[in-house]
Amino acid sequence: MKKLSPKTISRLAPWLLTLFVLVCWEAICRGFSIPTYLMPAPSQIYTTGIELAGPIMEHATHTLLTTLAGFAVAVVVGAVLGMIVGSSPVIYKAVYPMLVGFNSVPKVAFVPVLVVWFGIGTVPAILTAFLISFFPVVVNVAAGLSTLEPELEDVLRSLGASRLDILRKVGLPRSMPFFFASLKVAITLAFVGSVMSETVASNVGVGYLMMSASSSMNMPLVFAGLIVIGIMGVIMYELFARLERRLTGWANRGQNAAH
Amino acid sequence: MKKLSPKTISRLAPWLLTLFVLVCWEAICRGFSIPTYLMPAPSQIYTTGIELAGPIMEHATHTLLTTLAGFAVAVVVGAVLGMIVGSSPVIYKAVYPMLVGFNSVPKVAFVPVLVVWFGIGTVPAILTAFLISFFPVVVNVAAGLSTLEPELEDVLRSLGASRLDILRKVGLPRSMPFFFASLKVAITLAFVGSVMSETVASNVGVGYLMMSASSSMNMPLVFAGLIVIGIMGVIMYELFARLERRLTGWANRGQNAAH
Amino acid sequence: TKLKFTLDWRFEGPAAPFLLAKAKGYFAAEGLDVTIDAGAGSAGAFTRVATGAYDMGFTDFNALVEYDAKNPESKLQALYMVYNYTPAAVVTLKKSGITKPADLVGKTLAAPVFDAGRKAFPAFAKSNKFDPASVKWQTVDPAIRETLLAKGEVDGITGFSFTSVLNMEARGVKESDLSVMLYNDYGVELYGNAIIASPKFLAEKPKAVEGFLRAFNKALKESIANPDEAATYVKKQDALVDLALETRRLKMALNSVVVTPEAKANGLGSVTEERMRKSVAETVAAYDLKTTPDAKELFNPAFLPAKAERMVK
Amino acid sequence: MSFVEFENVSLRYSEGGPKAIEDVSLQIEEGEFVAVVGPSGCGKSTLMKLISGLKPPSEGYVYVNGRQVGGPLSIVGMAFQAANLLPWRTTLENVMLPMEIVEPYRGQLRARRKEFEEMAREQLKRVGLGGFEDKYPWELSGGMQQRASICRALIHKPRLLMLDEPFGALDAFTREELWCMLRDLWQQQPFTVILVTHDLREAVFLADTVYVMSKRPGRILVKRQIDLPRPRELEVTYTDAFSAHVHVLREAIGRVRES
Amino acid sequence: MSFVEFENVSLRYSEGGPKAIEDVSLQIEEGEFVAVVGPSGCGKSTLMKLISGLKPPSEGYVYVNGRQVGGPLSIVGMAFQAANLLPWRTTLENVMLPMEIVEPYRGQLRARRKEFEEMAREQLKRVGLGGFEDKYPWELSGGMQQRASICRALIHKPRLLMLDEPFGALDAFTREELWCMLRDLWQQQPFTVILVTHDLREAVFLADTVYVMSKRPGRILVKRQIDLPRPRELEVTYTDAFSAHVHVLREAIGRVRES
Ligand SMILES: Nc1ncnc2c1ncn2[C@@H]1O[C@H](COP(=O)(O)OP(=O)(O)OP(=O)(O)O)[C@@H](O)[C@H]1O
Ligand SMILES: Nc1ncnc2c1ncn2[C@@H]1O[C@H](COP(=O)(O)OP(=O)(O)OP(=O)(O)O)[C@@H](O)[C@H]1O
Ligand SMILES: [Mg+2]
Ligand SMILES: [Mg+2]
Repeated sequence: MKKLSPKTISRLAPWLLTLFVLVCWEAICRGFSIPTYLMPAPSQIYTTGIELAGPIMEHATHTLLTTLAGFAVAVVVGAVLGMIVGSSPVIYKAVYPMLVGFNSVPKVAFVPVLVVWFGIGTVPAILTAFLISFFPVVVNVAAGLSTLEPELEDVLRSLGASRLDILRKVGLPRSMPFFFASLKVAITLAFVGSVMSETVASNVGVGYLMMSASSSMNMPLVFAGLIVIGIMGVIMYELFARLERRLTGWANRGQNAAH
Repeated sequence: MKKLSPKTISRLAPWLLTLFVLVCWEAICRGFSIPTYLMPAPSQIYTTGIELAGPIMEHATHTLLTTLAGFAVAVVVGAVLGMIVGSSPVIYKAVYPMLVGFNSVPKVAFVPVLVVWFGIGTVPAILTAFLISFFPVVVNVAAGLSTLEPELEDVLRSLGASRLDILRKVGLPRSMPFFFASLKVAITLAFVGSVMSETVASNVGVGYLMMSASSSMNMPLVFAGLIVIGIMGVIMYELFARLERRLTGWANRGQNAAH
Repeated sequence: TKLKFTLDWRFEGPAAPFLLAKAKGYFAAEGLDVTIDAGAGSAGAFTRVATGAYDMGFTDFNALVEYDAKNPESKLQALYMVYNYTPAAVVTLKKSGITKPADLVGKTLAAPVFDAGRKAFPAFAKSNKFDPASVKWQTVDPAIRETLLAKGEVDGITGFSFTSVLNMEARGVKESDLSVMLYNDYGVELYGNAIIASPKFLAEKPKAVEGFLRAFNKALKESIANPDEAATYVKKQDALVDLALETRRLKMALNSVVVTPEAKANGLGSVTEERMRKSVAETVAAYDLKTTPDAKELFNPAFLPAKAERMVK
Repeated sequence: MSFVEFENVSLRYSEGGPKAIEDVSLQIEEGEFVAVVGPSGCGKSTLMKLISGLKPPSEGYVYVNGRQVGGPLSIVGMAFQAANLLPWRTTLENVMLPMEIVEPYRGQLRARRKEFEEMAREQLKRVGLGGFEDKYPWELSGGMQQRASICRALIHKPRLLMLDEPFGALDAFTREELWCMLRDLWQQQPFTVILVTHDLREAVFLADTVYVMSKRPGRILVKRQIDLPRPRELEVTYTDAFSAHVHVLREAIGRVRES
Repeated sequence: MSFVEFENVSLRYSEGGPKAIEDVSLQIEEGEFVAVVGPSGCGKSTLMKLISGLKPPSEGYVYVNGRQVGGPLSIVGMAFQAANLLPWRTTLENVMLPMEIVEPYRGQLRARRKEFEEMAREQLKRVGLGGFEDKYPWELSGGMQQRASICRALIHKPRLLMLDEPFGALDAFTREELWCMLRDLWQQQPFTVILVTHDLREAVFLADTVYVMSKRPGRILVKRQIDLPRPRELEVTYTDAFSAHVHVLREAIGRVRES
């Protein structure tokens, strides 16, 4: 048998782990004969998923677009707010408690209000995805900026750079590792938000699908929905991870070096 | 009129902002005469809150304890997982997609399963709080570790330090700003998780209170519940902020300097 | 005329008449361009109409009573009583020995706090002469109440009869092993779901409302005559539903709460003044409301199609 | 008024803390080449920060170019004691930084980027870094980083050039090469230079005026005019006049340290 | 076998990249004081990393203490070219770091902390940093940071001391004081020292053997024994024998640079 190179290992690792988890799950479901209505086995989910692939994909596409829209708004708003909060201690002090308070509140509570204003469907879902996912971005961007080494800032200050310049040339690049870390959290939350909103107020989307499946007792379909969301989440993550590798290679230099 | 010192301003700022938001909210509710069952005005919420202060506090205490328990588990598990993930590129590659996938899924979907396994009440709520809030900790701790400057690592490596030593003496202190940023997100999510679980299956807690209030169309009480959660979130945040200031003062040195 | 309509719940069997009316163009024939959206519970649907976000909706009549009692100046009215009986029921396992209401004393029931059956339970208890406080409640999400019953963790549940029975079957409990106590079979006079309209729409577009009800009535009668066909319109709307299951659900709903003796006598959609008063009084007592709304304010029969059109066998 | 003027300037880094420099008064004319020497920790870098406006004085006044210094000025080019290269930029990008900030280059950057980059490459080649333009700072040796940082201070032809121990990490030959480079630049088109150094030969070879600072808290003890004729060749360092200057300064510092 | 032995060692920082050092072979005996000089960027720091095990050689073998170097060794004390003090630790805590890592100190730390701290304070005082124990690194001047880093390299009495341009940021007098300190330490109880420097007087004054390295890729060109009698006083720097050594080395480097 050939020995695998470290590169191959790290390429295979996620697949192996996924396989392992699926096998465990299947084994548990069968071993303890867990009833389908509680937790279907992966094989059942797979069968259902294949059978209803068409409609699932349709709903999934809708959810994906909704999520991305909400996420995009969240990233922009979050980054801007994070910059404002992170670059001024007074604003930091003023805004943070309010933001934390707001984010401790389950966003589902606002969905009915949003529905009344915007009708059911896409807009509330986008807004929910946005509301739920912008906070991690704010927190991390602000943390990145406020832990900026003053030495690096001084390099720009000594050139007479404006605050905006400093932000653009040092603050933001320095905060990139923080920012990307927050994207990983934010995209998962955006999915949670849009799905949640769809379960409450929509005729389409994976959230609707799951609710409708669960009210007709089709648990494998519910879980198929969950898994489709999970897969979409992973794909989005993979995209960011690539972007991250390009943009923050400098910060991860220790990892790549052959030591 | 005396001029306010910057210190006083930054102490007053959060209160002023809160006041401002409340006033706007009240004004909007009255100005557009938004019906109570949609969005009650702060004054109404206040009246209801005072009236029912006793039971609200009882429920809130319960929720707080549940949340803290789940949050504590999340911080520990998240930090450990983050360390593992952050210090080994292979594990990083293997585990991340799975984690992201799992976290894109609304945790409400698992509450029924948890309820069936652990019975109704506190345990599922704690678990939900945990499940929903550990991910940001993992992501940020891992990001902190993987962006560690190799130069600092080398200082310890040159002394023949073990990987664990390096983690303890450089990795963790260096990741503190990341860690604290994630705590802010995690605590808010923990509240969301426990409240959500309480709305699904519990006879106590703010989640239950809100459900029962909304079923009897007592929207001011629902919002009182939301606000109590928000306040608890802020208090928790304030505690971490203090801890953070003590532990990561070095990273924020630029902010404190008198420039 | 554009008309936004909200259901109380998802696209399921009982929504068939609405979907049929739209698909077959009955609404269009009345000059209406109707959008039908799924709901996430009666309360939510109710708020949507109350706030004017939706023009008309299909919601629990008792919620209207409660709302009107708390907001006396509201002009919200029910126009067509689709469910002549409330679908609320207590469901227990036969093997637990609970077969009549009195057996419930000292037992634990599971239901969400907003469940119509739970809210109206005092009325049920009163009609059957036991103390409503003698049962213990376990608050749960709709999604798991049947699971808890099937696992024997609670003694009974309240819920809509057709939903709970089907849910129990999916959990491996046959209908024959269940005892289902439909409230109206045990002396409760409550009405079920009605079509309501927002005050603004009612005032501005009375013709549209009338047309809507006419089209709906036609569709409902067709559904009663041929539920199997009607259910296919649900499948058309949402490809993911299980047609057989929804057909059964529709049939159960029609048989148990739509085509009741009273409906057979007086026609679909209508109410009797006598029962209406009792029903409102029951609701007020059960929900512990401070004021009793005027029954005439709550239900407006003026827009109903002619009685002859509403008669069923 | 002179180009740079200090009036009884003192600085404390923290309120109530010890003075880093005390009661410093000095005048520097436009086009003058000034060197500052003194024992380690005496406040030389602090003096630089005051002139460049990175720190406001605790007492006294600092004037540059006829105006009181209220913040960083864009006529300054500064090479810090630590190279402080931005780790996410290549060497060339680091050197280009001032072009992106300082007018008139900034406004012309889009149109004339190629040309400016050529200037930067030229400058890098002159300090012996040809071929390293696309390396990241951590791929450079210590001395190379220092040289890159000198290029960054020079590239935008600042009217006031400040160099804080710029040649400390270089071998004697490279160092002398860079002396000559700096001398030639200055000779071609005089600008004001303030050079902090520990190498007295360097100070005497390059400067018109050498200031000797006392131990902490730093005061100006000696101001010595270097009257060697310009342009100076490296051979001048072997003359007696040169040695005499070095000797006097050495004596002065020796006295300072003993006091 | 010698204490440190290189066998035809080459190092490439990246696969397929240029060699940083090439075909270096050398032997260093236990207790020998070695100095390495060479032009900036020639690979001196790289050599240090190879000896301390921070980097594995691309070709050839490195032996220390009779064993092939497979990773960092705990008998080493290293002062890096950049001070690399940990910003979250005070100066004293930074100096104490090796005590927390290296046996036997580590095991005794709990019992004898007071005593060890006293040692660290003592050492700090000896380099002129008395009174700065509780300052954070960014509150120290460049030269002070460098001195603290020297203390950190010395504190655990390593068998192999590696100093990478340790005195570069110090004025002549402080520098000479530290030469004497180092000399005395070494004289009392000889240990092996490898010193990288650009100051040839420093090399000749302190070392037994001076290696001259070539331009990139670094090779060893000259190995010169310094046969000045021990113990050496500062006066020796004024002798002709001393000047002769310095002169020869200077010539050698001059040739290196031109080649
Ligand atoms: N950010 C700071 N906070 C507090 N104290 C500081 C700070 N920077 C410098 N100091 C103190 O001010 C004094 C002067 O420091 P400075 O960096 O100006 O010295 P220097 O003359 O440049 O020394 P060197 O030659 O070692 O670079 C020192 O005692 C130092 O401890
Ligand atoms: N981490 C790295 N990645 C890639 N190349 C590197 C790295 N570190 C150093 N180099 C390259 O290796 C060569 C030698 O560097 P090294 O730091 O050993 O020089 P040095 O002799 O210490 O120079 P100096 O006197 O300026 O400190 C340089 O050409 C440098 O560009
Ligand atoms: Mg300095
Ligand atoms: Mg070096």
